[in-house]
Amino acid sequence: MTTQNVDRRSQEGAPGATDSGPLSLPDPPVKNPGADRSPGDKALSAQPSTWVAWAGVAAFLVLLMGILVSVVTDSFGRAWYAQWLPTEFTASWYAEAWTRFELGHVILVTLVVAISVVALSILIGVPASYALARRQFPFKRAVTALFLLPVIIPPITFGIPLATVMYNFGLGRTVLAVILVNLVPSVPFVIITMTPFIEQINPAIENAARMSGARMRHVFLRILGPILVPGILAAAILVLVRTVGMFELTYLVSGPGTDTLVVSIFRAMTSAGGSEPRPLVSAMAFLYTAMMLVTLIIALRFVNPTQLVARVRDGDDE
Amino acid sequence: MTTATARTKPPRGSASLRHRLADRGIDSQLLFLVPAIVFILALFVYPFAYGFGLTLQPSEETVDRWGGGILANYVRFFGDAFTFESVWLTARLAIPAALFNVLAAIPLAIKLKHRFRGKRLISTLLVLPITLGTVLTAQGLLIFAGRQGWLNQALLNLGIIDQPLELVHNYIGVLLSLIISGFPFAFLLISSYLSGIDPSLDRAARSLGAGWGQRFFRITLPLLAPGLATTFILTFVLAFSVFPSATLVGDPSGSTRVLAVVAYRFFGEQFDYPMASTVAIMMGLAELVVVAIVLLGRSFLYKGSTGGKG
Amino acid sequence: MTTTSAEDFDTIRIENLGRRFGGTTALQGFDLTVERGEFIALLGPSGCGKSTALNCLAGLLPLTDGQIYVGEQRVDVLPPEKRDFGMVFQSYALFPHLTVAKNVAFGLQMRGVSRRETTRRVDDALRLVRLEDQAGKLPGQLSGGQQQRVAIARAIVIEPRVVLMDEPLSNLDAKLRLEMRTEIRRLHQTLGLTTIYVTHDQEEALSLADRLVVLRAGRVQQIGTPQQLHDNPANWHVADFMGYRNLIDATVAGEPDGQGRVRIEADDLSLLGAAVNPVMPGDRVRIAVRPSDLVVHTAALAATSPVNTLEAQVEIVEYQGREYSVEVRTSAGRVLHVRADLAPEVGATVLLSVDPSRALVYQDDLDGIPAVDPAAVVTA
Amino acid sequence: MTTTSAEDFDTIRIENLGRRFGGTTALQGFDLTVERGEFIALLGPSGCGKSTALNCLAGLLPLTDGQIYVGEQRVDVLPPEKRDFGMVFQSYALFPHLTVAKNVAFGLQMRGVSRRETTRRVDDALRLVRLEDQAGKLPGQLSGGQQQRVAIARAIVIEPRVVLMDEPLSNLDAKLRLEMRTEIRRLHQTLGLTTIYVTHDQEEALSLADRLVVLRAGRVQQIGTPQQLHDNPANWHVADFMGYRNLIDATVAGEPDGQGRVRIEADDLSLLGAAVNPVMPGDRVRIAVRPSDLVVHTAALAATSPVNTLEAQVEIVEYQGREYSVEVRTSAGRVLHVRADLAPEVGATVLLSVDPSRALVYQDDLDGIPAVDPAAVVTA
Amino acid sequence: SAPGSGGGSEDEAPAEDVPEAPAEAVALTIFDVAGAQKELGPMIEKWAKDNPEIISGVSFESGDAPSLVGQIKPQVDSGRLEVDLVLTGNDGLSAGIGSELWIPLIESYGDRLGNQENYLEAAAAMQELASGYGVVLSYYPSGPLLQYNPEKVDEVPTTPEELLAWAEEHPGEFGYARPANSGPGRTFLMGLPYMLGDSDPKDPENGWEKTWEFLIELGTHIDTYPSGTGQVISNMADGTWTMIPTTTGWDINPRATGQLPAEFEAAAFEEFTWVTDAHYAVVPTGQSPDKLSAILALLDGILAPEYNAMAYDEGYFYPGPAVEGATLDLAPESSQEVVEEFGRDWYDELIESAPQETPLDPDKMVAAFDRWDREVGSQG
Ligand SMILES: Nc1ncnc2c1ncn2[C@@H]1O[C@H](COP(=O)(O)OP(=O)(O)OP(=O)(O)O)[C@@H](O)[C@H]1O
Ligand SMILES: Nc1ncnc2c1ncn2[C@@H]1O[C@H](COP(=O)(O)OP(=O)(O)OP(=O)(O)O)[C@@H](O)[C@H]1O
Ligand SMILES: [Mg+2]
Ligand SMILES: [Mg+2]
Repeated sequence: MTTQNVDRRSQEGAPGATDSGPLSLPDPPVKNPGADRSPGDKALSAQPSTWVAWAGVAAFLVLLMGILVSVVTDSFGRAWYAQWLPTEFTASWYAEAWTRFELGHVILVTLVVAISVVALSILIGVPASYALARRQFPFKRAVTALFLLPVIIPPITFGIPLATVMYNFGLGRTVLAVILVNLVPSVPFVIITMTPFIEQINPAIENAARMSGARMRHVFLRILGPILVPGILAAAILVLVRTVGMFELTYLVSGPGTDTLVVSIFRAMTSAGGSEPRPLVSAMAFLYTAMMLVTLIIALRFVNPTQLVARVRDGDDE
Repeated sequence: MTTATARTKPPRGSASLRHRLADRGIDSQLLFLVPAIVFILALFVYPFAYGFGLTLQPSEETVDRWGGGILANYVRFFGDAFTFESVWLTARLAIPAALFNVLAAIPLAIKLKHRFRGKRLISTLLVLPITLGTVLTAQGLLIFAGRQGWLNQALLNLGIIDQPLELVHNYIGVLLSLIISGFPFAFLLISSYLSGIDPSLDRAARSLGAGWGQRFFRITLPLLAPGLATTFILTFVLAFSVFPSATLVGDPSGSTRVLAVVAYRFFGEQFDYPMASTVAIMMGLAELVVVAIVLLGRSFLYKGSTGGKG
Repeated sequence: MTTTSAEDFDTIRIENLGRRFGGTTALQGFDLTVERGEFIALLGPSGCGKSTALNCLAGLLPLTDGQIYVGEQRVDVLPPEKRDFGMVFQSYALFPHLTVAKNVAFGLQMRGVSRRETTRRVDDALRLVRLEDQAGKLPGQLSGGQQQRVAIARAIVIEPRVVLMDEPLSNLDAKLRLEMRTEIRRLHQTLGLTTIYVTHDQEEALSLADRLVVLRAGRVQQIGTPQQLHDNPANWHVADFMGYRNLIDATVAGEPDGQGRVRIEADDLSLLGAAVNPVMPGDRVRIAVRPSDLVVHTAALAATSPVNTLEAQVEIVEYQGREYSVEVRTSAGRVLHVRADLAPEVGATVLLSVDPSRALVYQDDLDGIPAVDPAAVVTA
Repeated sequence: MTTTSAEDFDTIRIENLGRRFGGTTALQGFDLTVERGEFIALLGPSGCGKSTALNCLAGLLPLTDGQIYVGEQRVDVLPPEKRDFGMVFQSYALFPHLTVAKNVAFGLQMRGVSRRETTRRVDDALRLVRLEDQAGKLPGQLSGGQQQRVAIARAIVIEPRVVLMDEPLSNLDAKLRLEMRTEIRRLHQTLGLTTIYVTHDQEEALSLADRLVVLRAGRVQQIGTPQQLHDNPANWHVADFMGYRNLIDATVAGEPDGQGRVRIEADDLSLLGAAVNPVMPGDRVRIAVRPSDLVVHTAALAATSPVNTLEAQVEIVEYQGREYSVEVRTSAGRVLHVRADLAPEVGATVLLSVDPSRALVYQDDLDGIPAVDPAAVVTA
Repeated sequence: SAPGSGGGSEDEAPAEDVPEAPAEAVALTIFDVAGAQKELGPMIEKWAKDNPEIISGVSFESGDAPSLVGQIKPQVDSGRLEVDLVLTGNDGLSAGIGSELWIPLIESYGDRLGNQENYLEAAAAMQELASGYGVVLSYYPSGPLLQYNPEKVDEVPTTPEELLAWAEEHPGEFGYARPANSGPGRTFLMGLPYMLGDSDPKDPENGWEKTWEFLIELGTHIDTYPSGTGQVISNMADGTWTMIPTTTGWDINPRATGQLPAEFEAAAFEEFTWVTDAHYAVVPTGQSPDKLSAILALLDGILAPEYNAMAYDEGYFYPGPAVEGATLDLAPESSQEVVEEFGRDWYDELIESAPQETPLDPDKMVAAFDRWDREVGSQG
């Protein structure tokens, strides 16, 4: 390369044209970040719009970290008044939370509920999204709208009568009830996210399987299932996160022994006559976040969350 | 082959009944829908109808005070300024929050479409808040952004401000909480809509002489718009039913007395279930109005294929 | 590889097959009898109903009309997986999560073939399509031509009664297309398959098929051997599609002679042609002539005084390897396509002659099928 | 339509253009000078770097090496939107939310052309591509060929200095492809455009271009007129790509004679060929022969005792309209492709002869570029 | 825990059907919606331990008063009780009465609760409010008192007017929680009419002119009204606020647990009336006779001084016990230490000297809250 070239590249270059063109190869790692810039464009880091965007990101992250760190600090602190840090550090809040609220059991319940909800909503939702994605049938629009409503209607609107119905059937305060109410928004959620995902899969693949002699069951288990795995995982994670975090509905039907973690925390925060000490709540809140984080980190190893809407090969990701 | 009389307009074909049913979309694959439909009817439609029935059984006190017979709850909802004001209070929170989340996510999603070092880290950090949960967010905001929190202390010590910023227990607190919980969601959705747009369109526009602004406003934005509308609706729905954070970091007596809080008070403090149901249903309705307006607007947009690689 | 299951029938009878989508008729009155071992090509422009016909045969689309028999068995009442047909899709439709070998093995597994037998037959099939080395790869790691061959192996390994192929080569590049064409022909012959093949490329159809079925707007226009179609298209639509690029509107100027020759005239020409349909003087007709049947006589050669000629000016000359493709314009502004062995000069006036038997004269619109609006038939 | 902006340069000079993606070199040492008004085709197999070259020219990909000059102006430092090049994309890349007219108008609006002028030029351009009637439709409502023409109109309406086209016809069906080819040629000539055209279809390249550039694995193999490339490929790769389907490995058996003729031998044959590269007796060489240069002599005709012959058995006969494509196998199992005017019988033994000047003899691997792994270049 | 016999409020077990003691020891699920577990839990557990033949075990669950009806009503309606005993304040008590959820314990089984004879005067007054449904288990005079940071407050207000003046001087440094969600908040609310000399301190709608005026005025110096006492404590702890209204228990307990600095001081208004508070036990209708008998035994048992003295706890409900003779020296060691260290020596004297009043009727309370929400809270 001539010196001229070096000069030129130090002056310009920009994003754009990062795409692999018609080739769907995964892009190799970029050694030189400027190498994918079109001539005449500024480096990504030199664009004013970049600075604005990054400043926003920085503010967001500062807020985020501040929130996280302050809760963690609080949860390990004792007698934190108007100083920068608590006067005393202790892990006793965790111990107290653990025994007082039987968190071991609560977490177990939370996991059981979350996993059951995920599994059931996938089992019920995916076949339905298949039918919606592939078939034209009478009243399809009505059915689609019906599936959309529970996601759009605020949980509190249908949660109260739903809880009453649960109690009427003698299901109050059972794990089953907690699972069922959480399915109400989860099944439609799976349907809504999986339908476009299935639509993007070439129907010829199913046809090919049928032409090879596969019955519908085999088409589903051996062909569609595996192909849908990324989409199902993405949907599953979001359902998992929503279920673990779902307070409004769970609270209405759960009771001691069937509370999920978030409800336990809420009870601790709002129990009448005041509330539990703040660090205790902080400790529980942090346990909750830690649990979610671990789940999410494990999950992100397997799925790309941007596959939520479109099944896109994120070629730009390394 | 049957020769039953044809009632439909196009002449009935001569193929076997199975084919003719299949042609109308009726075949065994429809069974896939059955579990989901049964489920929705039992656990959503039935309770919902029950709740709606409740709204038509107003408490005596409500009928006495507001009149209107079986519609007394509705009369009260619209007649009681204190209650009705909540519609506005809720909208005032939810619409800006959803708008902000969508608008802020656009440039970031675009920036993060490019490749650069640390991209994965940043996207992960942006998505992180979905793990926080309302409680931790609220707790953290109170501690971190409170009058005496680290944020204010730092800013005071740095001399950037001379009065602590009022960031919690008010409108701003709830807005912040809604942004923290809603933004990652919007960011994820918009990112994936964006990657659905054929990158060669941008290149085509470049080759035709369009600068970045022109490309953004004339190509990317119009193609992204339907996705933005959907994202807006979804984050708006999340924000509209805000409840825990409105109580915890807001000013639930005043500026953040959102509909969910009002419904909950009728339910849990005044034990007026019919009225609680009414507020809840009106809340759903108000939300649907906004959703409908957005969807109507969306129907004017181009929403065909964006030529993505999907 | 044996072809046991292919033994159990003599013909496939397709009777009055029809398919409507809502208001539009995609296929109508399709009748065809296919002999075992035959190679049939369905040919026609985009949107003419080729894929519809194939999908109806496969059972992937419900029928509106008609029946299908394989031997004496009626198969249109069976679901696709029970018909025992193999199919190769335009987009290959390989299972992206399975290796090449597993893709090919899938159909055998569905049939409960034993493990050892499966391995053996998969190996055989992969050897046939020359992909032994790629058995362990995923489809995404293969080139287009290799994917295509996997798709073919997958379809034939189950030794189906019929192999259906929907434009299997249209996604390949020119050189590969040529190679794969030979491959398909070879497999068809080696395995004694019965093949129904959809294409819009007349050259492909001509070179592969024993018989061609030309479709237009959902109706069969002509069925015949490659020669028949190439030399004697049944109407001008078929002619157009079979490479008769020059379609000239004219009027019949005289009675046909004994050999069916008839003089036709237009503003700028007067030619003898072979009447395909019965014509009367004064009828509006359309003459179809292949570019290669229009012989170019440059000024120098005009001395040999060819007969049945017309005059035109050279407009565009394209090099085509051994010969030139020339576009000429007659005095009345009519554009004609011509082949020439030597490049005429652009702007030069040339004399074109045509053998009367190669200028086919058709009634203007015999079949009455309204022309298809091309914008309405763009398929996804 | 005037072509004012095209007036301001005489040549486009591409100097030592190179582009690497991470470790792989997609393009290297690409030198080319294009005259104004010339039609250049970049030709090569999939993955050879054609699109890379075009995108580098357009500015859509940054260069790793080299410079580009239009006249005396250096343009490689300009962003794409400032280069004033028009581009037609393989996937058309029409703006799906804009009508045909607005798609075409886009470039003019970007240039701040007045409203009236824009309308006028858009109308002109649409008339040129014969889409006046479709102006108000959205691209999704058009057929493939129509979309292609919109893409062309959009690229030329801005009267660019150069029009770049990336496999514009590869998504079209056979008949349409032929028509659009003529259209592109016509527009190029009518508007006096300078065109750089990417294709992997040699026939297309031959018929359209003034000069061809053949690429392989990122390097230029040969630049020349269609005739030069057709008749004298520089190496066997180019020959292979230009339709020399028969590539025979052999050994040089004697010294070249005065006309460059040399005898080469393999197990089953002994032929005279024309040495393209200097060869020595004993060298391993590769002979390239076009199917149409192998003349078939059936048993009956063998009496005419042709020279420079080899014997083979007919395996497959494909009808191709006027002629037959025949696959034969020599005694050593070598498969050769042959053209014949009359169909030989399958199984018959035939004598093939070739004019020594049409049997090109190449050094086995002169260029040393490793062959590209086909699996790595699968296109989306 | 098993459901009761049948269920519904009509078929209540007549007193004579309820045995003296359960046939075998029962396990009780106790639902605490008042935070009463802190001071009542240990004594219930101790009593159960001491009487294993009656109660085999107790488990607690907690919730908040507002959700009480929502949780219990479905259980009562469906006749499946998941909760055997509810610990509540006035609010939950009356909400349940309104929804007909409770067994009228005193009316039906008063004779089994002999220890009610020993109620302190104020506790007996509170028992009156229970309309025969609930049993007072613990009582405290509550407040309103003031708590402040002695480092920042030099002159402690002694009247509401002085408080107003102080708040005006220190805007944003005084505050209290929304009364509906906070014990100290509602005590402050209910205590004001006595101090301000309103016409009818028991009629918030018509008799509280001065109180409402005062609160609105005070509100102009208050930034926010948190929705729980917890946040009020945090605000004091981190220095956001420097003065709050409080109660005896809320003064002692947070300092004892380290939520507030031990140095914080409390003060009483010069002339004020205690607004007492109590925790009640209620039993949902539909309870089985067996369990009911155990519950009655339990309730009577923990009203004995040696058990009831455990209500001193960590000062949370100071003093706590509802019966005469339950003195501090009967309380556990740890309780005595806490009260010793964090209690105020002037409390006992003040409890003796200042008048005591019962809180508002629950429906009046709801009305007061509603008015506060509308007129005071919404201005925040
Ligand atoms: N699912 C469908 N719904 C409505 N119309 C359809 C459908 N599928 C096909 N058609 C219509 O039926 C006609 C025939 O379509 P078909 O796909 O069989 O054409 P084709 O000959 O295979 O064309 P191509 O060469 O483009 O694949 C077309 O006019 C098309 O518009
Ligand atoms: N973004 C990219 N990242 C990495 N390698 C790339 C990228 N784009 C192209 N390549 C590589 O560069 C080489 C040339 O690619 P190019 O797209 O120019 O081929 P092409 O000749 O246009 O092929 P086709 O006919 O398939 O379009 C290929 O080997 C390809 O793998
Ligand atoms: Mg088709
Ligand atoms: Mg390319």
